[in-house]
Amino acid sequence: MLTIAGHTFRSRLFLGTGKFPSAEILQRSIEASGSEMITVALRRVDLGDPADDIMAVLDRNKYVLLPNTSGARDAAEAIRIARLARAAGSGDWLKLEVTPDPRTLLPDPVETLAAAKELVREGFKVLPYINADPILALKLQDAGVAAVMPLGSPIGTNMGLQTRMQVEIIIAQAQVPVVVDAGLGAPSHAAEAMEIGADAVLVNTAISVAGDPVRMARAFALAVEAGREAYEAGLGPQGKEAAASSPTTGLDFIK
Amino acid sequence: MLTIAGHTFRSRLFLGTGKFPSAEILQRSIEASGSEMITVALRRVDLGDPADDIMAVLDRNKYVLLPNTSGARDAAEAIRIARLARAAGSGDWLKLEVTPDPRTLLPDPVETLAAAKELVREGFKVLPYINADPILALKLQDAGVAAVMPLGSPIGTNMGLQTRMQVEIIIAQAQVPVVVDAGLGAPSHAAEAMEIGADAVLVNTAISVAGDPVRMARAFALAVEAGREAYEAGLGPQGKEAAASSPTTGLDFIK
Amino acid sequence: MLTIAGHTFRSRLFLGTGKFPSAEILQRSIEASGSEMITVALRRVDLGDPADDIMAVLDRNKYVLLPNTSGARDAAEAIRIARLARAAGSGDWLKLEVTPDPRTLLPDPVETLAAAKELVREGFKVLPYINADPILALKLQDAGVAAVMPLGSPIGTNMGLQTRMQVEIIIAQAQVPVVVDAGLGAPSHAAEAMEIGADAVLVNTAISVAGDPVRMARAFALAVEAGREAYEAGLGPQGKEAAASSPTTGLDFIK
Amino acid sequence: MLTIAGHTFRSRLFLGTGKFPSAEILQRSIEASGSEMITVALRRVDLGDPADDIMAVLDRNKYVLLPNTSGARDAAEAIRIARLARAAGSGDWLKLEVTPDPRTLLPDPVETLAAAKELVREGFKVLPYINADPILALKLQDAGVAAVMPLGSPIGTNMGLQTRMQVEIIIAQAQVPVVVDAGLGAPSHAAEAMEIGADAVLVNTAISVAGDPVRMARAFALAVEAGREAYEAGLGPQGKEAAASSPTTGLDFIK
Amino acid sequence: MPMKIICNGKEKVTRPGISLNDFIIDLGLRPENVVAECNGTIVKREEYNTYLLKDDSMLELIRFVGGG
Amino acid sequence: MPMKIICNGKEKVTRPGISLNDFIIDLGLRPENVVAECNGTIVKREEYNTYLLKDDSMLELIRFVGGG
Amino acid sequence: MPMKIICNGKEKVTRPGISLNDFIIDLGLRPENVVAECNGTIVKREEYNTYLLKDDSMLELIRFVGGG
Amino acid sequence: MPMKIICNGKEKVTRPGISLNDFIIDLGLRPENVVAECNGTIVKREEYNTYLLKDDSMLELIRFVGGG
Repeated sequence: MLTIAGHTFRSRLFLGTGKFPSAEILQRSIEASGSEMITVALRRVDLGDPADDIMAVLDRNKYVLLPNTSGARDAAEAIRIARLARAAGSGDWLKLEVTPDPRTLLPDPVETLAAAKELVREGFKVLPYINADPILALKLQDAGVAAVMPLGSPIGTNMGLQTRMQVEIIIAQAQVPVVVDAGLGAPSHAAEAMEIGADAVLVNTAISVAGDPVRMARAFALAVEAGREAYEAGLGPQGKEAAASSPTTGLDFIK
Repeated sequence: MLTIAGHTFRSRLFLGTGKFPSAEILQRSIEASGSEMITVALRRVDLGDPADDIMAVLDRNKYVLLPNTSGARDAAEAIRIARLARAAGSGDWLKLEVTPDPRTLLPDPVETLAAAKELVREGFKVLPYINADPILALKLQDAGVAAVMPLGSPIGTNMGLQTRMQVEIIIAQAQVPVVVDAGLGAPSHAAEAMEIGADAVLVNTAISVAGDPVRMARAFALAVEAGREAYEAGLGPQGKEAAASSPTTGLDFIK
Repeated sequence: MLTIAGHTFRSRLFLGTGKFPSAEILQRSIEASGSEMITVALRRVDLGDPADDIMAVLDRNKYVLLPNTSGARDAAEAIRIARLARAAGSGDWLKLEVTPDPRTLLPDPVETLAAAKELVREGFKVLPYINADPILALKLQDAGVAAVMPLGSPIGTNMGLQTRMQVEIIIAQAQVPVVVDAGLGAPSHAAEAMEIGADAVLVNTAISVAGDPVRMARAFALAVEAGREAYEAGLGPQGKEAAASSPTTGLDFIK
Repeated sequence: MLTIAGHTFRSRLFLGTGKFPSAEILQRSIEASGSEMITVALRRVDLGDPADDIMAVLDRNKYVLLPNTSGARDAAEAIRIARLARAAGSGDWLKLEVTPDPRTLLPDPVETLAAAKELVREGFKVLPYINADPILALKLQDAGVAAVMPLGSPIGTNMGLQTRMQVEIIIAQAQVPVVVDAGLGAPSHAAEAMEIGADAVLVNTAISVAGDPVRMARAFALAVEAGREAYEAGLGPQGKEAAASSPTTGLDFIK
Repeated sequence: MPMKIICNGKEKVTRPGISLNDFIIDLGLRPENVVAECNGTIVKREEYNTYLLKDDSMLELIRFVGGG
Repeated sequence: MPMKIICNGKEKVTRPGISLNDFIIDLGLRPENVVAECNGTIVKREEYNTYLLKDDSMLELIRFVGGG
Repeated sequence: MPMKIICNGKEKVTRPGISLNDFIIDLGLRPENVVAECNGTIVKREEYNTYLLKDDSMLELIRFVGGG
Repeated sequence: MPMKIICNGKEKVTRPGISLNDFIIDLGLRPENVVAECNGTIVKREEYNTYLLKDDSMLELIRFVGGG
């Protein structure tokens, strides 16, 4: 089973909660996903619409809440959001996101590392969202993060594991869990990430914008389990030469 | 649910039975796969080893037996094997394989079409193994086959859905079920085939040569269900532009 | 140098002449491409616009004219067009195309083989356009075609060498030249086809619809030469492990 | 034409000089490549073999010498090597490489940025070798580097442009030239990088380990020109739908 | 006379000496689901009842929303 | 009196006993760039001058165009 | 005197007038899992008991094996 | 009596008061193709002639080699 910062998870699918059509569909999608790690964002209360409240749908006993620092453009902003999240009662878990460029929402390696060092010092369980950069992953590991979260492709693109080769290197070197985050747009993408040895995947857009988010959540749950099972069972070798699946002997009767 | 030639299948994973380490592992793999369509080959009895008997492990009430014509190099040989298979009591189902070249085990489009026409005439439910050739698929459909089985990549290579673009065209045009056969080497490959709308997949080598065939059979079962579920739920669109999964408003407090 | 049916070509880029913005741009594109094999189609004269005449721009002494049978939906139509082409004075060269489905313009393997046999009998130098089907390629070779022309992807899609794995098999087995036709949408696609050992490529859409067809023709000419040169020079091996390009010794001074 | 730090280059192919079979083959390969930017490394003189001397084969009037900091594991080591290189008379050009991990030879984003800032301050024309990290590329640009050099795949792997999607983002945002470095293993890879708008490519292993380095150098030169020409000419659009290259009218005579 | 608070960038008028807890409830929010930052300092939830707002206090009320 | 020819699906009126060659030229075409099929049979180019069209002849005039 | 059968390419000696069913059983096989082709003709399973092998019969015994 | 230099990690014996330039030439190297670091400080090439080596000097001689 997957263990991160001493906490054990039965499901290797982490779920983001953005962009769902309704709170009710979000709730049913979470259940269908079987996820035990749910990300949320922190935002100013909209005084014009105080009713809307995600905490109503999140059963804190069933899920670990993983607040993100989305919106932070540098280490200082990320640290401030992290402290507010903890004060809001989400515990010590934190998905560290530092994305200075709204066009790409890609992470800043330098600011992310700086923020990670401070937040680890303050006792957070830090899961940084990073580019698929093996050296940065090692530096964050040395800084004491709970896991690393390399991207498959840019957030919301559904382009899948474009960074496969680099992610394979990160996995081969990591002593902390590797969670592939961002861009996984189909169950096959999630299965692929798990087959190469990722410890978990985080999915949001592919599920929340699907025609039927609840069924898509279930589809990803199945695919993540399939990919992990295949990784543990051991995939057969690839080759360019065909190899018969039926016996090549005992055919004399048609010769 | 999947219906082929009037028969309904709960599972969309078809399983080949070649190259398993033992009859016991084969039997447990079949169960783990949940498959209801099991392929077998026809061979001369080895008088030196009469004991070995696959029919002992196949519960004919649980599975449809799909004998293949593996070994046939032309239509005449395929037809002869088909008739022997029916005489052997496997019923009318037939996986038509005509592979003149043992180096590639790739199918012969002309001989396959000729054999299909005759076997349909004789009342077989013909599932022809073909290259990913959309025009040939249409001709076989017109000839009355029960389904078409385009290859993902050459038999036993585990190279996956190399023919994706052509298979997508076959699926878009087909009035009969499309079963992707050969080369699917990982659950993610099977999920991908199902996500683009394949009706089923046939897997053998990837499971039988896996480190743990029983677990790999289960992994493929999960992946096939995941891919189908995603196809029915409706995958979100792919794009090159990043799109935030967290709200882009309500951030003024850090600005 | 490339030899097909006894004729030697300095350039391994064959050029299609469809969809160019003007006769003048076509003429300059042909020159920029350095191509010596130019395809044309056969159509009814438009009595309303008798002026338009491609033969005015084609110097028959510089190029081999390769009429295609585009529009043919079966062997009979292809054979009729072939005979008209020869009567029109294009010589014995023929690009055999049999595409029954206007939606995909994909070739019919059975009708193509039947037409090839007859046209070879009638003394044509037949270059059949086919799906990337290695067995069909062998059958056409046995039927006496001058070369085989497997597709990279459907006509006009610019999707490149989607069929790479199958084309590699065709090349490994072929005794006749292999010309990759259709779908090559960028010079890199053409270079890739040549690097894996294709004898030539045929390009039309990618050049005629380019922003600047003349420069694009030159770009493809350079890429085809690059790919062939690389094939003959011998590409280095691929690997997943990094290997330093600078010496790993002599560094003690910074240690 | 390409201009970097005020210097204009006719060739967009930069050449590394490591691992060539002999000084003579290196010299002929440089000529065949047409390259005007040649990388070298700095190493302790081997007192046991004082003869070996690369400067003998490099005509300083024809090429810009681009010393790299290969071997440096942090900013301090890179800066020391840079100063030695300048003292050695190579001028102000510098390929900044900081690779702490000999297993992957992948660059360190934090140390690379730190070294770049100092070396820019000291008047070097810095070309940093980086992971395909768009945010890091922007930070280096702000730091005043002359160009950015994102990797295609790890050094020496010949795996090509695995990072295509990220490199496209870097190119779309960069105000400085983008030179794709590392992993380009075939001319088609180099052409692809140029087609998406890279300003230049740096190649070493693919040429030096080729069967015939001199011809491979020429092949890359052709491919780089082809890719650039295509980029400037404007590639046609890709699509999944086939589009005829021959006229779809004037066929009534066979109908 | 009434007191002025800048809450989430908007001016709000309330009664003098109101506790943070009551102010949040007056806004129709559940205190346990809101985190408050007053004049740049985070206020611990257990202090909402005893923390009294002052005139011109700059108050930020933050909460969790769906995000990835 | 004039003669009627069906050329490329259209009815054309011309003078009786006209040669295929003259008919093609009258259409503003170059005979050497056109291939002719009359009543389903290909006419060799060297016979254009001697081949005389008859009333109600079904004539197809084909030529090369740009194609891939 | 004994009778000679060519079974699956090998010469087998057995008793004259033996039924196909008994012959298969003598080989240690289950008749219901074997399909027989005698002198190029398939023998229906329900006829195994009544079908008598003759001297020099060319017999092929086929069965299902694992295959993909 | 002779003088000891540590050059590129190896002990070298040479004559007292030798210039860096002569020392490099004695090693069979071309001074213009070598960069020298003596006791951690880079020596400018134009100073090779006037720069005199001392006993126990730590000398590093570096040069360009093929690299990517």
